[in-house]
Amino acid sequence: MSATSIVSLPDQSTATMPKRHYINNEHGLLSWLLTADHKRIAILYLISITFFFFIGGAFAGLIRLELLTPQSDLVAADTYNKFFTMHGIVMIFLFLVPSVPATLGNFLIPIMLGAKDLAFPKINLLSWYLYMIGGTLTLAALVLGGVDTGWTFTTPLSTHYLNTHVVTAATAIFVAGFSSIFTGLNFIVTIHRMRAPGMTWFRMPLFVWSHYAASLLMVLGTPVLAIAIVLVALERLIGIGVFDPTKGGDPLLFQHLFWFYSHPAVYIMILPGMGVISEVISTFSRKRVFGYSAVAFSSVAIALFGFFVWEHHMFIMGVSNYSALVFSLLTMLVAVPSAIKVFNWAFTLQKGSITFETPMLYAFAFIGLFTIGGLTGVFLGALGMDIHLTETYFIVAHFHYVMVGGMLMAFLAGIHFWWPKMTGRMYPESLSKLSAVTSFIGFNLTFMPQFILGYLGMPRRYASYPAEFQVLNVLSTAGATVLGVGFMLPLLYLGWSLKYGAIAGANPWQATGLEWQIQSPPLTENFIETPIMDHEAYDYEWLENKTKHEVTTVG
Amino acid sequence: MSHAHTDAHDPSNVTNPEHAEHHIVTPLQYVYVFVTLLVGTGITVGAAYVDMGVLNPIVALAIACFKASIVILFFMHAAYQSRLIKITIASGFFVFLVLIAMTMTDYLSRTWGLW
Amino acid sequence: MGISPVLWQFLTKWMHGSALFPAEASTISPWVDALYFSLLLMTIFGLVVVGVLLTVFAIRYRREKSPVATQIEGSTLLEATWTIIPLAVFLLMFVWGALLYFRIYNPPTNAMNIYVVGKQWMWKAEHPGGQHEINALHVPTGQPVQLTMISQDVFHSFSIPAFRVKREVIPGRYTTVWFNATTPGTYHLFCTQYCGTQHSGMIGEITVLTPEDYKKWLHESTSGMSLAQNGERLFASMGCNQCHSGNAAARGPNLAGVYGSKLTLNDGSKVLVNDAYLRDAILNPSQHVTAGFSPIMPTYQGQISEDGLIDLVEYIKGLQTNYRVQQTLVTASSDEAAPPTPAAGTTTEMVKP
Amino acid sequence: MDSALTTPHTHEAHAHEHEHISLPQHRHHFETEEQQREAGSFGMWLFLLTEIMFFGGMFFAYLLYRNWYYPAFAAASNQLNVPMGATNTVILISSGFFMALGVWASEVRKKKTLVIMLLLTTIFGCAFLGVKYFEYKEKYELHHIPGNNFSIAMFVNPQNYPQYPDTYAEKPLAPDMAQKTQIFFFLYFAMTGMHALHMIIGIGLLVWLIIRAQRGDFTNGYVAPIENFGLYWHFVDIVWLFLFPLLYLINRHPLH
Ligand code: HEA
Ligand code: HEA
Ligand code: HEC
Ligand code: CUA
Ligand SMILES: [Cu+2]
Repeated sequence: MSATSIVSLPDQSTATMPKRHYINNEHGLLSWLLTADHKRIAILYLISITFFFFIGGAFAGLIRLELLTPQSDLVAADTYNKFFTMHGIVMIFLFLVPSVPATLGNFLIPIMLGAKDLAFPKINLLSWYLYMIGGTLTLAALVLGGVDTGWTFTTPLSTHYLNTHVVTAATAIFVAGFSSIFTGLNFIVTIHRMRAPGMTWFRMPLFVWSHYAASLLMVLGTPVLAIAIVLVALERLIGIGVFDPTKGGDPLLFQHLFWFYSHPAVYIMILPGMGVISEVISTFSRKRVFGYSAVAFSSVAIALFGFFVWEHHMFIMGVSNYSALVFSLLTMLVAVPSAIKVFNWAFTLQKGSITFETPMLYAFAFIGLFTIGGLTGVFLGALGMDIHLTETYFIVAHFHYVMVGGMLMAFLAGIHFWWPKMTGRMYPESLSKLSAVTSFIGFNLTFMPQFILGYLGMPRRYASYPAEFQVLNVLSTAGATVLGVGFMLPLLYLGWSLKYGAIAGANPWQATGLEWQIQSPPLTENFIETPIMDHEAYDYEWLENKTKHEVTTVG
Repeated sequence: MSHAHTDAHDPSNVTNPEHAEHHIVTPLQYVYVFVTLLVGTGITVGAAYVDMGVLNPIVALAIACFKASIVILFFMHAAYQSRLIKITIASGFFVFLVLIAMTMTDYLSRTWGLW
Repeated sequence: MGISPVLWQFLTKWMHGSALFPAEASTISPWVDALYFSLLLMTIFGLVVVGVLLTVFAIRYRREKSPVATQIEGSTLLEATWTIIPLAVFLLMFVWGALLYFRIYNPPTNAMNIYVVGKQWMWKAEHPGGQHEINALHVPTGQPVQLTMISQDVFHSFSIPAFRVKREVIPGRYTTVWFNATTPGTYHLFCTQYCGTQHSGMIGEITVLTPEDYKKWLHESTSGMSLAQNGERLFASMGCNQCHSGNAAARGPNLAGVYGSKLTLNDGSKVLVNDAYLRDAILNPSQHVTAGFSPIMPTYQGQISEDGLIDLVEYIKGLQTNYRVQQTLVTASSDEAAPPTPAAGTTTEMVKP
Repeated sequence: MDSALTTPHTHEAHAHEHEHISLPQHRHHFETEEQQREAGSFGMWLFLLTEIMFFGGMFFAYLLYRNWYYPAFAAASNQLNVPMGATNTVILISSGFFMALGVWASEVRKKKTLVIMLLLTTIFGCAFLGVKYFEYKEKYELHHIPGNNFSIAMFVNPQNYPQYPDTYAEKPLAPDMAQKTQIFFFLYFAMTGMHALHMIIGIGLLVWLIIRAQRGDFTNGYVAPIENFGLYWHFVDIVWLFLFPLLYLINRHPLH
């Protein structure tokens, strides 16, 4: 039958490492640095974003350490300000925005579509270099003495009142922004143009759908950030006042432009993670995703509505009350597609046949934590509530719940899920379960107290705070320690598994995606011959029939 | 065996990409467009010296939009492109309009004047 | 018990004074808290629904009990349910939140006004009677208080958690917030918008006093000159009265009673004269020229501090009759000419009535 | 047998259908050259979307401040040189016209015409930048470059500048309004500067394309680079089509 057209390897029990694959295809550092292979670029990205995650994490550690006591005794206030600024910039622009798309997306989208590569392999490599230049500039800003604008670069503070390395950091973000634009552009073209025969839009894995939606945001939103940041740099350098009220400019204009990108950016950050969750939930419950098209369309709806709500970051900043009304309403609307997804995932489990491997544990953590994070977002979207909560730790807790509890958990789910595909080896299961549980507990301990702190009124970006907030802060710091351990563990055991992990075989999870029908690690050209997609996504019956007709072994 | 797949055939797929024929626009057509653009420029400048009140910027922008449209349609071949490309172009302008219109909800409804 | 006395001491000392819920000290607090608890309820409800679904399915359909999955397409009915219910809940929260927002940001007409100037990194409060406070604010209970606030440099944010109110303090423009304190006591004042190095030091204390105590306090801390009196002095010394003399022949319009009125501008539009308008009329006079006048008023941008502007605004607000202005004209010795404005020579040339 | 569906789309399989299939430009990861071409132009269009949004931010700033400070914008705009701006518009349209002809030449495989057209495109592009240089220089001399040396003298005292008839006829601006001309000039330099930057990048690419065109790379059926570059160049033209009336022609009508 048709299944023969898809190259496949025997199962894990008999698995051996293929002789030829993308990792050993060529040797030497240059073969990596000049590669055009989307899988190798994904690995390059994986290494670099991990590096930056730990840089950002180190700053998080320092923040939490400083907040252990009410006084600013560990470091002076200006140093603390640099800490959270670097933490925010590194985590957002150098870690979370590229996290899933540039690693897993890069690696998997062509394979999931049955293509040999992304549409523009060289541009893909260029993206990575841009990313690295942006990263290097950020580190340069750090080494030269740091930046203390906060990741939001609020004018006129950033333009006229600080004499730290704002322009360097702005350039870094500008450059990294173009890396993100090119990644998004590449994905969109690939998804439109490179699908294998039979791969209709509604046969694409939901992972691809969510990346498609996120890519739209990258392509259309990021340039607005770029121009906003250019204007900040120009205003600093020349000193004229598009954003300076004393010269007739409107500082809120900067905020409009900044959040026009940065709100959609939060969906750039969450959508790819949602794609991961769809794959993982389906695979470990052996069921097709409940309401496939609702989940697919809700991704696009999030992307579309995501452009209409940015002003909710400015509700008390002096925008018109009537306009705030409009944006608040739209904010409520954009929350609905997320709710749809959550319930669709939950019902995917119904009548499934569920197992609890590590990726599944992370996926459960994602659903729970994202629900909390998302619903507290609704607090902030409700105008009257936002007045009290804005700029307090409630916000900090909200966005860590969606970004760390959501996206980071999804990233870890994805990394564990596709680790066998990317490296050909399994991660150690019990250790990884331990780390999943540890980070879940640590996470809640860190950020749950911050909700309470926020309602008590503790402002964010405070190096010192009134003594009555200390108990909760100590809890939070304690949690961060546990969380740090939970995040360090994967680094160690995944590294270990590169050499000592069990050989994975082509399809250790018995998953349905095209990526699982080829050898692990894949060949440089992914497929020996162009696959033909003749079934729906998540068609487990097709998979069962297919394994009976097992054929070719390659490599 | 291949016949089993024909129903699974996506028109927007690689084997039959959603594309328009590669249309070659003739130089004559380009000349028409070129002349129109020059005339448009002339009118723009001329109109700027006629006092039409609020209509001045509107006329100027209308002419600019018209000129941009024919550049997009003919110089850039959008008229002969697939629907995908047309939608792409439209979506770009759409998001630009979102930026303008939604930001304007703030500026237009501020209690008075600029601030 | 097992806990060592030292640790016990430590813990009790710690727990003492640490709170889980902020004090409710204004009339708006209960309203905000009500919305908060409703939202909390919504969250718990959503979380429980999702949590129960996940747990039940995970237990009921785990591999051991359910070795083979039954494939399900989806269900329009179910999906419609979980689209409509959250939508309805969210919309409810939107309406509620919006009502609250307008309540918090629309001061009642009988509110008493206090000016607040924020700058890196301190708060200055100026009571109409001329009492100045730094990083502190005294207010009476049972009286709506409106704060008219402005920043001299960057964005700040004036936050009183116990009152559940907060408002951005913006350079170049007045913003307002109001509250009606209910319980005497001292409460935190925070700057919640990141404003540079000492952002976390830009804190203060709100002291809520009973009306009698407040009166006493006002009395004790008066500086001798009310804001309006200061403004009057400035009005003379800055040369405003040269044009705004209240005479029929004056080059500038008569400012008596202008506050609260509707002015017609020379482009035909009408504006309501409020604090913000007065401030802008002094700094950017040619931006909105009153009908019948030519744009000859010089800009005072960069020559008056925000405090000075507040004094002037307060003075103009209080001008009810021409008589006051003319008094000013007489009392202020006219030895001080109008201060030089940028490109001073050029501005006088422009004066061609 | 439907070959398109079952057999991999190797070059050989189609060699008899598309005679140009084995071109060296064909990248291995595309099934067909058609696919490659469509991907390329789609990618280019997407890139232009990001450009729309990039300039869009500045256009919005323009819209806002023009409404706020109309008198300043009108007066400052009248400072700009309409003949130069109009000439530049014509130059740029011509450059775009030659670019379009270049695309045609490449499509019909006329190598010489292609090279000539690309050369003309480049020359007109450079001419545009040349004119722009003189305009910028004039602004520099008048202290109209935003920053510390910016001067509003010309707007508060136009009568002192009889040598600039456009200005001389202007009504003087009040000093506070005159200050706002700086915002206009900032936007003017930011927008035309970004536009000029795009032109400079374009000219660099043109030089490279000319060299390759001379080698005959684009007249053998491989027109994608020319087409895609054409899209970019036309986009840059379009930006100017808006910049010209918005910046130069705000309020020219009181003919004195
Ligand atoms: C991944 C990132 C991410 C995501 C996905 C979100 C998602 C959302 N965010 Fe968040 N947000 C941030 C990252 C993110 N946010 C960041 C970084 C900031 C701060 C920036 C800064 O100032 O530094 C911020 C700040 C922020 C603010 C500004 C607060 C302020 O500054 O005053 C607001 C206000 O509206 C908001 C709202 C929302 C909403 C409504 C959603 C929605 O999309 C959430 C939708 C999801 C759900 C609603 C959960 C699922 C629903 C259910 C399970 C249904 C439950 C059932 C019933 C109710 C019956 N966010
Ligand atoms: C992807 C985004 C992301 C991620 C993953 C995180 C992760 C974490 N964040 Fe962060 N955070 C932001 C994005 C993110 N944050 C943003 C955008 C802001 C706002 C910035 C601003 O206001 O401008 C912010 C602000 C912010 C604050 C508020 C600061 C303030 O307002 O004053 C706090 C405080 O607790 C905090 C804590 C943490 C903690 C404990 C983690 C933990 O999850 C981190 C756990 C990881 C580790 C601990 C790493 C492990 C590595 C090591 C242990 C190495 C150890 C080495 C040394 C210590 C030298 N973050
Ligand atoms: C050179 C004359 C001149 C001086 C000096 C002057 N003004 Fe004016 N002012 C005018 C004129 C003329 C107008 C009306 C046109 C306009 O709105 O610009 C005006 C308008 C105003 C208005 C707007 C209210 C209205 O009725 O139009 C206020 C408020 C004001 N002036 C306050 C001041 C203050 C305060 C000072 C001193 C710090 C001052 N002026 C100095 C000439 C002057
Ligand atoms: Cu002022 Cu923070
Ligand atoms: Cu947002």
